[in-house]
Amino acid sequence: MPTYVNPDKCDGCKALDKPACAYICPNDLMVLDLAQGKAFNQEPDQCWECYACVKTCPQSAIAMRGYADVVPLGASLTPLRGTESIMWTVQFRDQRIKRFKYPIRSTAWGSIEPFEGAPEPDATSLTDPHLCAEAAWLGVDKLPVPSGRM
Amino acid sequence: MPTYVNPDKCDGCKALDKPACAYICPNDLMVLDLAQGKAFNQEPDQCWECYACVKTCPQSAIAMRGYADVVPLGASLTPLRGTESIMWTVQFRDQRIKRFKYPIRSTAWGSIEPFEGAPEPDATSLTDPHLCAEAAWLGVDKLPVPSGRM
Amino acid sequence: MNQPEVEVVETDLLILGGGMAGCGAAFEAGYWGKAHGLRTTIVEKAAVERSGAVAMGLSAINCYMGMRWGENQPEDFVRYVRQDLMGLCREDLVYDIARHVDSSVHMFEKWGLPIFKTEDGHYKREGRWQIMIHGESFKPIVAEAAKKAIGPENVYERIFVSDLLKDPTTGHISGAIGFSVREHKVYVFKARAVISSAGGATGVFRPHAVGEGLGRIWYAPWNTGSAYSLMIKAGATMTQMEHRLVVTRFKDGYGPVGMWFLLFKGKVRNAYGELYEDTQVKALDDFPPYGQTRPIPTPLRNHQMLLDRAQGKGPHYMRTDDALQALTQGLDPKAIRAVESDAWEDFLDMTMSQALLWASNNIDPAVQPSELTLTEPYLMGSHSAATGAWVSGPEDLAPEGYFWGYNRMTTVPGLFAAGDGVGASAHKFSSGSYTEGRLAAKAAIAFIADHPDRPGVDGEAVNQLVEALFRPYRVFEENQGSSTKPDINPNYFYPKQGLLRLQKLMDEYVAGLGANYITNEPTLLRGLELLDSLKQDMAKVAARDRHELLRCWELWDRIRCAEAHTRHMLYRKETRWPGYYYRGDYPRLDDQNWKVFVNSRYRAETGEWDMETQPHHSIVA
Amino acid sequence: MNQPEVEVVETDLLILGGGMAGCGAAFEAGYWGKAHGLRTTIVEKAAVERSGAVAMGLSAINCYMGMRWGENQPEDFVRYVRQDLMGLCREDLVYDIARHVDSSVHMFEKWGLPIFKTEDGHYKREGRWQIMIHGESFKPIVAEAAKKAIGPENVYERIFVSDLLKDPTTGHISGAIGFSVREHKVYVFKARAVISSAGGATGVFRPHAVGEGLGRIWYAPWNTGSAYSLMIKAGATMTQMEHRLVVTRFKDGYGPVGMWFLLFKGKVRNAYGELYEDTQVKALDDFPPYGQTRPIPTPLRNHQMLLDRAQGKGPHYMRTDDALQALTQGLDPKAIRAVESDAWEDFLDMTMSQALLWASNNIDPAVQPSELTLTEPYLMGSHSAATGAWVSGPEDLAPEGYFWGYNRMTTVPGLFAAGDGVGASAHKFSSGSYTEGRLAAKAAIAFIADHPDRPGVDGEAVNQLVEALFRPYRVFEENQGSSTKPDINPNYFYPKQGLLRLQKLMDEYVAGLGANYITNEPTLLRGLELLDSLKQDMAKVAARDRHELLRCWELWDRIRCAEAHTRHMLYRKETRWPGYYYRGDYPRLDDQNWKVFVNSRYRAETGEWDMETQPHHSIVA
Ligand SMILES: Cc1cc2c(cc1C)N(S(=O)(=O)O)[C@@H]1C(=O)NC(=O)N=C1N2C[C@H](O)[C@H](O)[C@H](O)COP(=O)(O)OP(=O)(O)OC[C@H]1O[C@@H](n2cnc3c(N)ncnc32)[C@H](O)[C@@H]1O
Ligand SMILES: Cc1cc2c(cc1C)N(S(=O)(=O)O)[C@@H]1C(=O)NC(=O)N=C1N2C[C@H](O)[C@H](O)[C@H](O)COP(=O)(O)OP(=O)(O)OC[C@H]1O[C@@H](n2cnc3c(N)ncnc32)[C@H](O)[C@@H]1O
Ligand SMILES: Nc1ncnc2c1ncn2[C@@H]1O[C@H](COP(=O)(O)O)[C@@H](O)[C@H]1O
Ligand SMILES: Nc1ncnc2c1ncn2[C@@H]1O[C@H](COP(=O)(O)O)[C@@H](O)[C@H]1O
Ligand SMILES: Nc1ncnc2c1ncn2[C@@H]1O[C@H](COP(=O)(O)O)[C@@H](O)[C@H]1O
Ligand code: SF4
Ligand code: SF4
Ligand code: SF4
Ligand code: SF4
Ligand code: NA
Repeated sequence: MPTYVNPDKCDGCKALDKPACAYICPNDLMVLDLAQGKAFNQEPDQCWECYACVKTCPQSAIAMRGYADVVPLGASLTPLRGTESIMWTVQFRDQRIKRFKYPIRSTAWGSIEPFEGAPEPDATSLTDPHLCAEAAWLGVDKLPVPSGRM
Repeated sequence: MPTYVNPDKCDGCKALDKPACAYICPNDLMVLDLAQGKAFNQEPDQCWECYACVKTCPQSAIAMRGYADVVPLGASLTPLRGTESIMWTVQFRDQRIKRFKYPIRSTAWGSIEPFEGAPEPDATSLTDPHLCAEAAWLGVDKLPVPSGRM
Repeated sequence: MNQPEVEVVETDLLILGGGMAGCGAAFEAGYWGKAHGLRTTIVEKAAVERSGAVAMGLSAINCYMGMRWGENQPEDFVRYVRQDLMGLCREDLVYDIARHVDSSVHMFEKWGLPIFKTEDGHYKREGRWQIMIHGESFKPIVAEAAKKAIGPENVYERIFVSDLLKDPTTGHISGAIGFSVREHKVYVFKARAVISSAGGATGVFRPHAVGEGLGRIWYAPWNTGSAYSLMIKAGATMTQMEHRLVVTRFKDGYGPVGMWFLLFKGKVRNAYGELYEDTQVKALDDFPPYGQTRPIPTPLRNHQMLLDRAQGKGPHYMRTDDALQALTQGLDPKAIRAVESDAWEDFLDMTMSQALLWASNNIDPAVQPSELTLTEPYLMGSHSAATGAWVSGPEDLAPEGYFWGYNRMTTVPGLFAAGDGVGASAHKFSSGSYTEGRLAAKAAIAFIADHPDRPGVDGEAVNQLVEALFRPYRVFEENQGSSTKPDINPNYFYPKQGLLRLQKLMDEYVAGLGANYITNEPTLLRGLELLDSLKQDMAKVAARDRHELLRCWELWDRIRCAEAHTRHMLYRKETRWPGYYYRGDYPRLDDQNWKVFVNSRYRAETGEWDMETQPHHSIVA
Repeated sequence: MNQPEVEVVETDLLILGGGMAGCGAAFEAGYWGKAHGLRTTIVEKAAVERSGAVAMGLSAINCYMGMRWGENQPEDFVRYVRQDLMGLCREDLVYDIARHVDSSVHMFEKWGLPIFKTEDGHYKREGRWQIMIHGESFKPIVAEAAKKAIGPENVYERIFVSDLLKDPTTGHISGAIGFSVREHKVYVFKARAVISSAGGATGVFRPHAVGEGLGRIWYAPWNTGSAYSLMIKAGATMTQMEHRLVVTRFKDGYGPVGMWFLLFKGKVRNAYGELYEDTQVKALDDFPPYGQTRPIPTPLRNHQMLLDRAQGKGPHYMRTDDALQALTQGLDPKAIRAVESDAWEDFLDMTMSQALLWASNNIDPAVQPSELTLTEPYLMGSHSAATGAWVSGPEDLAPEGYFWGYNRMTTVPGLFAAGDGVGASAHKFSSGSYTEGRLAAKAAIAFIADHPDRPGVDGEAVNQLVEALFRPYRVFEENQGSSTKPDINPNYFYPKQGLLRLQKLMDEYVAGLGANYITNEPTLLRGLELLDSLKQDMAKVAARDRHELLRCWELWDRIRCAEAHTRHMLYRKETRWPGYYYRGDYPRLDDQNWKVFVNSRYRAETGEWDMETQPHHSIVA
């Protein structure tokens, strides 16, 4: 179910260096057609419908069209992703509509401090089996070993 | 194993109305690229490798390349069709070569007189089971019917 | 889109498709028609010189009695065909082909087709019914005769026929409509009788190949089932549309096996050197009485191979090495070279890709065996398969109920069928198809003679058809702006995309090779649902150019054939042809209830299909 | 072609692939490395924010013990995994994941990943090992932590790593080379230790879809097996490369089944309403003792479905209708709506196409069941499958012979593996892969600390690699003049064409879905021959642009994986995992001789593969 780009909406990310869709696509599919100044999927048969580009496009210009070899025409599935939640609109071939909303993140974007509260590592612990701050994170007192060992 | 056209040989059939390859292809595949003045296969995945275009091209400009999804590269199979016989050159991937020559027609092209020697048909025989001049062509005296009938 | 030019052609007999049957029909109609001052017209989507299944050439004529040398009689042939079809064939039709076919072959030879001879001047036989030819130019020769017979001005090429026309009052056939594949133009052919000889259907099922290799199938990719689709839409009764063909072929190149089996006495061994005929001999007992007689019917041979494969014993190899070594044992180099030349000619005359595949894999058939496999299903009526129209038999042979006035006339007055178009009568091959064209043409001329009034053509119906024909251009024009890239568009799809959709659903739900040829009622019903949504979506098929417009209508042909095939399979509640397909829910053959023909009739007005059975009558003991 | 720019990057620890394992490694290396003043670098072919198998999101974390609530202990997990793998796994590695994985999951929650909770504040379980998440942003969250841990300036994106570099004297790993997918540029990374976390391999086998649908597979199409290919070329010993994954999935959309089975207690019924667990219960007896314990191992569940299908009882349906009706029985509309929302979220979080497919077919899962099928095979080490590198276990757990100095180090000094890259240790999933990245990183930092001298990089070897990297451009440039149309050329082929060639041969000869997952020795040997000719022809692979150049090298990855897979299958003379693949010639499991690991080592100098077995040791009763 490959992506396609609505020419009326895509503004080529205003000719910035990295169009958002091209930046994000894990499979190197979205590219800017320099002549048109608009993006397109350069290899639709490798699209995984991961929706990464759809979710990220600032113009909501990208949509998904079911794979022609297997998907009947006429339905659509459209995400609207905010900072805390995502809303999906499912439109069936017979025009029924369903909407769903799900949380996506419970903290602010950019707020992670990976080693906050972790003790300073010392050289001797490099060879023991404990990972970073595991005493705090694991939730049990002792790193288990199989019964019969240690 | 679709056809491809050698740009050094194809002369676009000298811009005549009907390029020989486009005229003959049973699947409407060979077309002239008007800009280049040369032919190409417009839908290789529907080529049956019937060799009709290859045999007919006055410039021997068309060859066959094995289907990429199944045929290792490097071999070739080349016909040279005359009025009475055809010669095939088989070149293996490992460069071995075999040649074969076969008759194709025992009479002159254009020489067929379909009804030569056939009697004038009369209206009454339109409803009997005999076909055109069958008395002469069938090789047996009587048109058979199953034993037990007539 | 501009309005297309419309050319009206008035003729008497219209032949749809100038393949083997069409050329036979032209020849015969030329003969009988001239005497009655009748015009015969061929309309062909390609160039008759190289159109149809024989475009590549053939290395054998697989239907020849040799009555003049007392080799075979038509009765023998009926018994053979009946056995190969597991009991069910229209024996009147088969007999009729057999008693006439030799005359066609003798003419071919006179016209210039080189036929192998034995020392005593007989045709060299490959098998009991098969003779060997140098058949590279088989089609051009036959085409030359056909064109001369009706006059080259009556041959209309590069026109795709899309629909038949009927007299709105009488229901008699009155012509056909099609569009040019070269110009922006529609042709309306007005005729007094029509022969549907537009060939069988390939491409209905997913083939083995992927990507670029899709065109490399056994039967011609340009045979899109027009012969059937045209007749179905016109309301003709069809028979045995469930009786597909699946054949053993050299893997990937799809080279035929007949010569290797019959002439070269090749053996097929599995990966462990065993003969599957031996390892799976027991399986024949499940299909009495057909498993017990010889030759083993084609579907049962397939069945044995499939069982062997399921037991992990594949792949299977045609032991070309053993066969050629046995044949050349003790021969001098020149004689060895002659055998080698024959071996290669079998493919160089008709399936050249197999030869290229050998070369590409460094395979010398005298040294290395070649892998075999089973094909995807085809719908055809001229090989070991019998889909097609339910037609009248010849008056002097047809049992009660099989005759309604004109040989090879369908249930629609004035509409005749031949070759792959005629059902329940298999093993015609090139020569039999040609002969059947002749039989149909003679009868059609008789029909015309009996019906002096020209049937009417409904102008409004024609206008609607013209409108529909070019709709795919409009779909493209009106919607191309919805996407920055033409090939992914929410409002249309290309015919290639639709074709893959069709092939995939047929493969998975209607017992294609990917389903190991297995299906059952729930699966077939799901197949019909998916076909239905595809048919709805066909309102959105788009064409960018005339070539693609052709593909749109070819796809429609295939969809119609697919639906007929599926409905017939659903109706026949038994497994009559294991190895062609299995009804998982009815795994056995059931002569008690199902030794009957399954017939269907499509009602264009409602989109419904009437299904019924017709009794099987024997004329040969 | 211009000479590419070459940029040299000096780092200490190099992480190849910023997926789940790579992000875990970055986090852990950031922690231990900073203390030692060491630089850690990720090189990633895409954008870490949305790269790898979790790019779409996930709706569950499938590996979580819940030790803090006493839900499971690592020992239980080892028993479960061992059973699911039909007896064979590296129990030290599995145990190690299990005892650490909870800490990773707890961090995810703290960072912002929303996890479903029960009323008493525990994570809501889908199944014994699985917890439910709102995982749309799982990867961006994990990526944020990884980038912060090592510093964003150490994240190199859009660079495809093609080869590892080794110190020519010591054989220690010394870095990696790759090319930019955005500029005409090569990167040479010099490093003191490297972690191969570049993911499993999809696209090695022909998938169900055709044409445009090729990308719709279950596991990520951009996982091309680099993790394996890089290690194979570097001479690392690989294990269980025969142990593919084939899983039940919702047909065509490839939606996972876990939630439906485990949480919603969905039942799979065949076309006749029967449970295949019941109809095929006898089949479990053929694989003792693994068929007797519960849960039924994944391959045996597949096996039962395949048998049912072969008996004509397909298709199989997940009875979402029954499941949802049972779950919502007697609930108020709001509660019903919540169940519906969960049902859809399972796919909207991770396999959106399944939801689009429902919509396109007008399927409401509460009303209609959905068809299931089995996937094409994947090579991966984190689901119910265990291909990957043979690595050292942790010192405190590894039995004799399973430890050589550093946890998760391969047999090449300085080269570590994680996630899909590590073999014989399955069911890690997202959380376990992340955790394994952490384990590998800590050990790699220890390795670096123990080996203060920078390993050398062979300049000549680098030059040759640079030369090779861009060869596909030259092939295109030098040969494009041989044809009037670029896509059919006798002197080159495109990577897409080569990919289809690979997928077809693997499907047919190496037990793909088209072969019903059956193979045998002669078939595998033919597969190797065909792989060999493909490898030769890869000298003729052509690229028109950088995107296509990427595809050329991804294809090489897949070819290497295909070869390893085939050689391993050939070596293991039993059928241990029916339903994953069948050796037709050894149809039974053979614990007597084959309850051992099959290991391989590729010798780049000669192109030969050394095969051997390693004993299986248990650490858990
Ligand atoms: C493809 C093929 C076929 C054969 C074989 C090998 C191979 C590789 N083998 S072996 O395997 O057994 O070896 C044979 C063999 O050796 N010996 C033999 O006698 N017959 C063999 N066949 C079978 C015969 O060829 C076959 O039985 C006859 O050709 C059938 O004759 P007919 O029914 O007329 O079909 P056709 O394909 O020839 O002609 C159809 C024509 O219709 C045209 N057409 C189609 N749709 C049309 C439309 N909509 N509008 C206008 N025109 C429209 C076509 O262009 C064509 O001209
Ligand atoms: C695709 C998918 C995956 C899962 C699921 C459903 C679906 C639809 N399911 S359920 O079905 O069970 O439902 C899971 C689930 O619900 N819960 C769960 O915990 N895990 C599931 N997985 C499995 C996990 O995702 C999986 O176990 C881990 O992601 C494995 O981690 P890792 O081994 O790190 O692989 P990766 O794909 O995340 O990362 C690989 C990275 O390498 C990059 N890369 C690859 N080659 C490279 C090269 N040559 N050069 C540079 N970079 C180069 C990739 O871009 C990527 O970033
Ligand atoms: N194994 C076989 N036994 C008997 N007849 C065969 C066999 N294989 C092919 N034929 C016949 O040989 C002819 C050509 O077959 P094929 O090459 O399969 O199209 C047809 O008449 C087939 O029915
Ligand atoms: N792709 C197309 N879309 C719409 N109309 C077409 C297309 N191709 C051909 N036509 C119609 O055919 C007419 C003649 O085409 P041509 O013969 O190619 O000049 C055009 O003027 C159009 O009306
Ligand atoms: N039928 C089943 N029985 C037990 N566990 C299952 C079943 N189906 C899936 N699982 C497990 O559920 C999780 C998700 O599986 P899947 O959705 O198939 O990827 C994995 O841990 C699987 O092993
Ligand atoms: S992200 Fe959206 S607006 Fe930007 S280039 Fe892509 S499609 Fe156009
Ligand atoms: S949906 Fe995913 S794979 Fe497809 S183009 Fe967008 S980002 Fe790429
Ligand atoms: S027939 Fe030959 S010369 Fe003529 S256009 Fe075709 S390829 Fe060119
Ligand atoms: S080989 Fe035959 S099908 Fe292919 S392009 Fe030439 S004429 Fe057409
Ligand atoms: Na199959």
